[in-house]
Amino acid sequence: MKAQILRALQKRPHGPALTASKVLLASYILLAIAAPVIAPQNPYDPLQIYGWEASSRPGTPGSGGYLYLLGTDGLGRDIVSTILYGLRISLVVSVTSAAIAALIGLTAGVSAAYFGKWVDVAIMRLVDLQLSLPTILIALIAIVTLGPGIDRIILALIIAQWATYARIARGVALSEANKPYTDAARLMRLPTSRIIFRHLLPNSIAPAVTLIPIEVGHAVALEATLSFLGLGVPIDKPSLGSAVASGFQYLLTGQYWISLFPGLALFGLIASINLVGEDVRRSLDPRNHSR
Amino acid sequence: ADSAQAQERGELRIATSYKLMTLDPQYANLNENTSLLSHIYERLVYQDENLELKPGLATSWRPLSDAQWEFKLRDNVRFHDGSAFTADDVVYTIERIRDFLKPPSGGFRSYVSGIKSVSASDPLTVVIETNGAVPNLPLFFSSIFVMNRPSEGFETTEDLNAGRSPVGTGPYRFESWSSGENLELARNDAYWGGKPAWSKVAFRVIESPAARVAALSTGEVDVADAIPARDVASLKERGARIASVGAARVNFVQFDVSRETLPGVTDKSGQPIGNPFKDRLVRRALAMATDRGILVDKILAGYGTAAAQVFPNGLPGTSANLVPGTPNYDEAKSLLSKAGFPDGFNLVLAGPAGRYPGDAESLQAVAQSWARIGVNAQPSAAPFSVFNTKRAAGDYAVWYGGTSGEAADIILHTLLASPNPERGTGALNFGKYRNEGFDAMLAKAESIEVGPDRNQALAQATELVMADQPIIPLYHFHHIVGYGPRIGSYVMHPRGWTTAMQTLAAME
Amino acid sequence: MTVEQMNRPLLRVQNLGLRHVSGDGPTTILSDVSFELGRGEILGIIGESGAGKSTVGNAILGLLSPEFHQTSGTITFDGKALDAMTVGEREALRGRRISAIFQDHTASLDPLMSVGAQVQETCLAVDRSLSRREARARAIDLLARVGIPEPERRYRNYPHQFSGGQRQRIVIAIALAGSPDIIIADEPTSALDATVQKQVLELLRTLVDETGVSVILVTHDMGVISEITDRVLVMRKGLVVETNFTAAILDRPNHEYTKKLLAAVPRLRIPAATTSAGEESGRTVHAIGGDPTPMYLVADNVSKQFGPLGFAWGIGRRKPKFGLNDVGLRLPRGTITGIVGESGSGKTTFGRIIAGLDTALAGRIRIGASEFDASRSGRRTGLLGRVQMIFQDPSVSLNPRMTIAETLEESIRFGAKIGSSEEPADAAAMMDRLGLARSLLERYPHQLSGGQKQRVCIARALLARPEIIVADEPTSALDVSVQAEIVQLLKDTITDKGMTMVFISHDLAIVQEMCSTVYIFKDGRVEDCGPTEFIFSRSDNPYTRTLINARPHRFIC
Amino acid sequence: MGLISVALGRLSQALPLLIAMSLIGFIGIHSVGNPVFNVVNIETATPEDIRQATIALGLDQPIWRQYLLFVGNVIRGNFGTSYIYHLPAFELVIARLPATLELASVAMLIAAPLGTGLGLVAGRRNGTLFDRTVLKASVSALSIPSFWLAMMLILVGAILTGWFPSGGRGSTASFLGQEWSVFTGNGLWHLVLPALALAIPNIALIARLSRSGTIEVESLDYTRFCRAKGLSPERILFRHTLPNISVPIVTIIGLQFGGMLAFAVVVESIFSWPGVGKLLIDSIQLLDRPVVMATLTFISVAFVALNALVDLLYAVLDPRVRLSS
Ligand SMILES: Nc1ncnc2c1ncn2[C@@H]1O[C@H](COP(=O)(O)OP(=O)(O)OP(=O)(O)O)[C@@H](O)[C@H]1O
Ligand SMILES: Nc1ncnc2c1ncn2[C@@H]1O[C@H](COP(=O)(O)OP(=O)(O)OP(=O)(O)O)[C@@H](O)[C@H]1O
Ligand SMILES: [Mg+2]
Ligand SMILES: [Mg+2]
Repeated sequence: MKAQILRALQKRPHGPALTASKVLLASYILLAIAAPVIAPQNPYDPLQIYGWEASSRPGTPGSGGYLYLLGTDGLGRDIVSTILYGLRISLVVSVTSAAIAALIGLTAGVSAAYFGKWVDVAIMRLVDLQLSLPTILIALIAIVTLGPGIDRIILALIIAQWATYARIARGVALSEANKPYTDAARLMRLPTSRIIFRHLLPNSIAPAVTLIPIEVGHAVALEATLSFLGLGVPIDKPSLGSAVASGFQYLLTGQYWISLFPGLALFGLIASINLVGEDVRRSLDPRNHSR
Repeated sequence: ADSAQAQERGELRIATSYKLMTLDPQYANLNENTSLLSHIYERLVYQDENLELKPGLATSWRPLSDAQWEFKLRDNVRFHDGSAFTADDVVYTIERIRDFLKPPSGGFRSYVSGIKSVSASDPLTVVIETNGAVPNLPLFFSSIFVMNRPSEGFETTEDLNAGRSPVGTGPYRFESWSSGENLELARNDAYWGGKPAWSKVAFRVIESPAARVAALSTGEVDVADAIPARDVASLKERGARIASVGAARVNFVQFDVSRETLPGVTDKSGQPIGNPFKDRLVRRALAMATDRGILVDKILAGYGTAAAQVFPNGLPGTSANLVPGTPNYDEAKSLLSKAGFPDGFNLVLAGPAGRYPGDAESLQAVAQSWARIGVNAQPSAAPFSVFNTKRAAGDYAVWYGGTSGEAADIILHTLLASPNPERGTGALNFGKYRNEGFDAMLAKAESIEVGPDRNQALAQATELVMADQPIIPLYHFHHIVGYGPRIGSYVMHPRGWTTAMQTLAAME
Repeated sequence: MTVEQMNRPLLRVQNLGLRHVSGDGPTTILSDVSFELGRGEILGIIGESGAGKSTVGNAILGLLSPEFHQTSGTITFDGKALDAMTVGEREALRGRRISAIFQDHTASLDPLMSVGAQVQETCLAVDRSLSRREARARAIDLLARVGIPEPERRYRNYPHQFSGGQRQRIVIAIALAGSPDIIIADEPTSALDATVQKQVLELLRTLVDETGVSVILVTHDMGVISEITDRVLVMRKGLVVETNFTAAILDRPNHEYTKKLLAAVPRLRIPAATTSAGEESGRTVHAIGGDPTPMYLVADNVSKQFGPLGFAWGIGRRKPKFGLNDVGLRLPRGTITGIVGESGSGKTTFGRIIAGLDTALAGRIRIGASEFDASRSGRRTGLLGRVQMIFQDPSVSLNPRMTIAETLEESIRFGAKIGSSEEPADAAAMMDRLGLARSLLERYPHQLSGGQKQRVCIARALLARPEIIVADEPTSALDVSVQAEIVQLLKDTITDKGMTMVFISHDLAIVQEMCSTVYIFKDGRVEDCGPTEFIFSRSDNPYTRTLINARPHRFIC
Repeated sequence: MGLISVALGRLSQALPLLIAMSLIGFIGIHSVGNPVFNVVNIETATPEDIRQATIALGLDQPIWRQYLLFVGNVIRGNFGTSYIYHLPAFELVIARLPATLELASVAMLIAAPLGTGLGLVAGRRNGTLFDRTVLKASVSALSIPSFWLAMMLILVGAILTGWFPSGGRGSTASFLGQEWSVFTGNGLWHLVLPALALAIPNIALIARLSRSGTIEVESLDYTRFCRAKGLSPERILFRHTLPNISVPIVTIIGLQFGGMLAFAVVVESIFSWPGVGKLLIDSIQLLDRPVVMATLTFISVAFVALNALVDLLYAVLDPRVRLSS
């Protein structure tokens, strides 16, 4: 697995679209890291925000001595800065939660398929349970009992998302567990963990790899929904997702920029994660290696 | 084809944010219910757009003595089922609320709890005896829908919800409803007040503001209420018209002034400090540093009025002397220094999310303002129910809230009077603010009969209490209603009702 | 048909050169391959494993994966260059005019479609005039002709429910569904025992005689070559080293490699006169090994039933069928015991039960001092892991997402390890010993030829250094010269390391060479067993004799 | 294993699941807040009103007793009365079912075939213009936040063109005692936009999955053998590739369908579609415990049934799975 991922990353990109997406994703990450340095305003510092300049059009000069390049939101935050800072939270929350959820879910799903019997029953009923519990309820419980915080949101998102991976992986692994190469692995008396992680998982992972970038997008949206209800990140420190979600109310108003620009940034982020994910999926397929 | 048909039949289609949750007019005292049910049911007294009391099903009323009121009823009024409206129905209504309905049904109980007995001295006269003076009784009756006495016993909420029997005297009769989805009404041709304008009225419950705006934009509905202020401009561009009025309510910041220490209140280095809000100077400083202009102009896009008291200026019981000032950060800072907080302090400013127009945004705007005098406020929004639970549990030090009432004194009574379960005062006074001078003035004002004197006394009491700043009134948001070409004009009501009676059909 | 057309070879391959291009640069797979195939001719292709035999077949079919690049040459079919054809025209050729039997029979079958349906759809595809029912009847007929027992009943079974040899025959049946001009048969009989092989070859011969179909027969089995082919092409390292009429090649090989190849052909030794030893006829069991050697692996009364086939909707359970019936086996330490028998007789099933992969209906297995209940899961009883298997289908028993190196390393790290004090096994050295280039270590299974995969499977099993190995047709895809080396290697390993081996094979010559004892399976039972010499020379069991006599005669001395 | 025994087994497994779910829901709501603040009008209610209401709702009892009471009532088929709507909670859920079912079904009936078809063809023609278009379109569709998509549909489909209504269910027809939109033209018209809003991301998702599966399967030996057999590309695609990639697709369809039944909040609220998802979220926010419990029960049962169905499909699809299960 590790070797494959490494190899996947070393592989030169294929088409121009994928190159572009990798560049895009990389620059997103760089921008997120560099946000405090490059953002004209710190949108999390109330002293730097001028409420009277709320909803300024793109290009309006601001009191802070800089141009509101993409305008300001309904509270006077510079949209450019909000996007840059929001990116940090969104990236961390969504990528971490999707990655951990995928890890847990895939392991659970493949284990269920491999062990069968009561392990399968137990894991799968847990999945059923999880699937029928709305994220909002989980987030509410997590945040009310544990207090607010980004780690709680990540926790809630992990709880909300692992089950999907588990079901997908189990479905595929059920077929894989019956293939002769698994017999060979079992004969080798490999440690169970190795059979699961080294044999079944890589062979059941393809659909999940398609799913992960998509779920990253979901995580952003979920986090935004939670924030919108006051259950996510603090309202004065909007993530990219919550900037889009609260800006959404301005969609039909004339103040398009409040929603549009963060939305475009988010769109680009998720799209680039998806395209890079597609690239990773291709390189995980051994039959694509030589191409 | 859809709209042409509607025109022909004279159907009025309203998109409302109020979900009608029950057909029992006496179950819960929420605008959600009363706004829509006022088509079917009527009250003895009608509160007009200036919150003045006008004859409704009662043509006149007067106190016979300190503890006795007489209401004269309108003649020739018939219920939708054809039976005549008599004093007995009023007696039934009061008995039903007082004696029959059990909790959790409530909210109307407090209006009749002061009534000792009620009798029909003749078919069109009701005499009510109260425990002690209740000068507000006619006002209370402006909230109570009159029901028709059935042949025997009391009607249960379940019966009413089953949708077979809602029978009132109102201008429209009940046709059908689906809980939280829609309500259909038809003209009551036998209405005592003349022929209602529309042959049919269809309410569609659309909770999402964007969806209401969309439905109005496409002409699927003629009226949409609770339009977000930010959408007004583009709605106007698309040809819709807008009506608005300052709401008879206030949104405010409230302090916990009773406890010695408060959760989340620390000095700048994070060490807990004693309750700073016990000090009037701190409260004043924070009030002085609050920029209501941003709230009103930016967050509410102009559809709000900066507040300095509990009702918009000009309504009965308000004081003309209380006007919201512009922020004065320097003076606020010096007040803080004087109070012993030259560097300011940290606090968590709590509030509900998505409950009132501009609630979560206000938290942030207020925090921005306060930051200018060194008070570091961390805005923290929670779903309304979580907010309420936590507030009741004392988890908050300072919070954003909102309240409304039929009259200014009712708000003063619940929000600012000292908590006193026996008298029923201070139900919303979660900050445990106590001001005996104010309590006395309020009690005195409340004992005066409705009229200029009473209003004057209330205004004075308000001035006294606001000088102490137990709350920072922020704004009275405006109710905004958008309407389409089929509507000639729409009369706004400060209580925020949305009814067919407020519309005037456009002239063809 | 004009005379010119008659004389023109049906297929002509000229100077075909192919390269494989990958991230690590190009490798030449074929260079300058030329040959012709006339009508009604059977052309054998023999050669080293990995020489490019299968690749030639794929090139003719136009089914090379895109990373193969043709560097030179043309392929002409019936006077028309394949390059010049449109995609549609080439599609129209496949199945109808050129059909194929892939080397990798198991991987060739869609695992999710019943075999009957797979044959039937081919019938429908090649002959559009057929109705569904006619196609079904044809499919059943085809299955019967390739020797699938009870074709009506097994029509609805899925590929995994068949034995290796049966799957191979299903693939043959599919290839015969149309009435093609050319059949490209890539190792079509590698998994078949002598009797069935004979039946299949006869079927092919009849077909050639009756319909004039031409056949390209890739095989390493010299017996088959001598039996059926008209001409032979010898390949090595992507080159054609020699081509000539069969008899000429076999009798007067020119090229060194061909000579070496022929010299390496294992020969079955059958004494001229058979002396009758036992009076009993029919099912015979002979004493095995004198008592002095204690038995190391003992299996007793192993039975296996295959449950109701197909999907049960909870109603009308179908009757299960015996796969193994009361089978026993005993073998002393450090020996090789052969299992031979009809395709579908339960050899693989038995091997899997011994290895603890499948649970039996009943049976006991003893290894050394430990006893196992074969009717319980091998994982539970601890049987699993005591025995290594070399699987009959190498391609599907390799993890497609692990490189060869990873597979072998895993085996070294986790294998059962008999002598842990020994120097660590070395994957690269093992590759050398098996005649595999070390460069293959970095490849994935799908990038290897059939024989290469098979050797990787052998390497995997040996590197695990188990006490017991069940080798299920471990040399079926190997050319004879490599085969000879591997056989030697296996023998050496067994004696050096004191391993014990169950050797399942249909190649009697190899069995004779390797095994001290032989069991003959038929219909899920042990039909005959005894010391090798005895079985081959003196057993009077009729089935044993048929089996031995079914061998192509040329290579029997 | 026979179908009936599988079903019975599932049923017996569903029970502990329901118990766990009810405990989580119950304790969860309890820990979040006190529903009574939503029952009374908090702006006017006196502490006495609140106390009375608390007692009336039984909220003064210890939580375990409330739970036992609840369980007892549920066994008698009574989920309690909604705190907010004052109607039997179960009835409320049932009343929302037709709207939810028809929306989710129509959306899935659009998404599943379209997504699979697009994905199959794109995977088959891997690398062509068509493939790249499908890939990019699906990536885009998946990257648009759902409320944006919904608003865009309203903006384009309703406000700018006026072709479709912006929300609501339109006229309904009665069937099986419930009101359905699918049986009237006007109702169907109202269904178009919300169904699209739900379907588009799912088309994209399914297309992505089936595309990547197709690419993988198309390079396997049996597909090559199918080509050697002379099967037409279409037949290979639909009869061989499709079954072989269908396990993850069927899984996702099951999951997404369940998700649409239960959690299509955004679409339901933007299109004011009276579905179960909105009811659930509202009830959670209002802490309307009876409705939350009734809805959760329905959703659990739906998911258990759907997942059982999907598991059954695995067995139908893959004979190897059949044997082991
Ligand atoms: N996809 C691939 N990528 C790289 N090399 C390949 C690939 N497929 C085959 N080869 C190599 O091409 C050579 C020829 O393979 P081919 O399958 O034609 O051999 P073969 O003659 O059929 O051998 P065998 O008798 O073992 O089946 C082998 O060395 C093999 O390793
Ligand atoms: N999973 C299964 N379900 C039903 N029948 C099976 C299954 N596996 C094997 N069989 C049948 O059991 C019999 C024995 O199969 P087995 O694979 O052991 O044969 P074999 O002796 O190894 O044959 P070959 O030489 O062809 O590999 C065959 O008739 C086969 O069709
Ligand atoms: Mg080959
Ligand atoms: Mg076999």
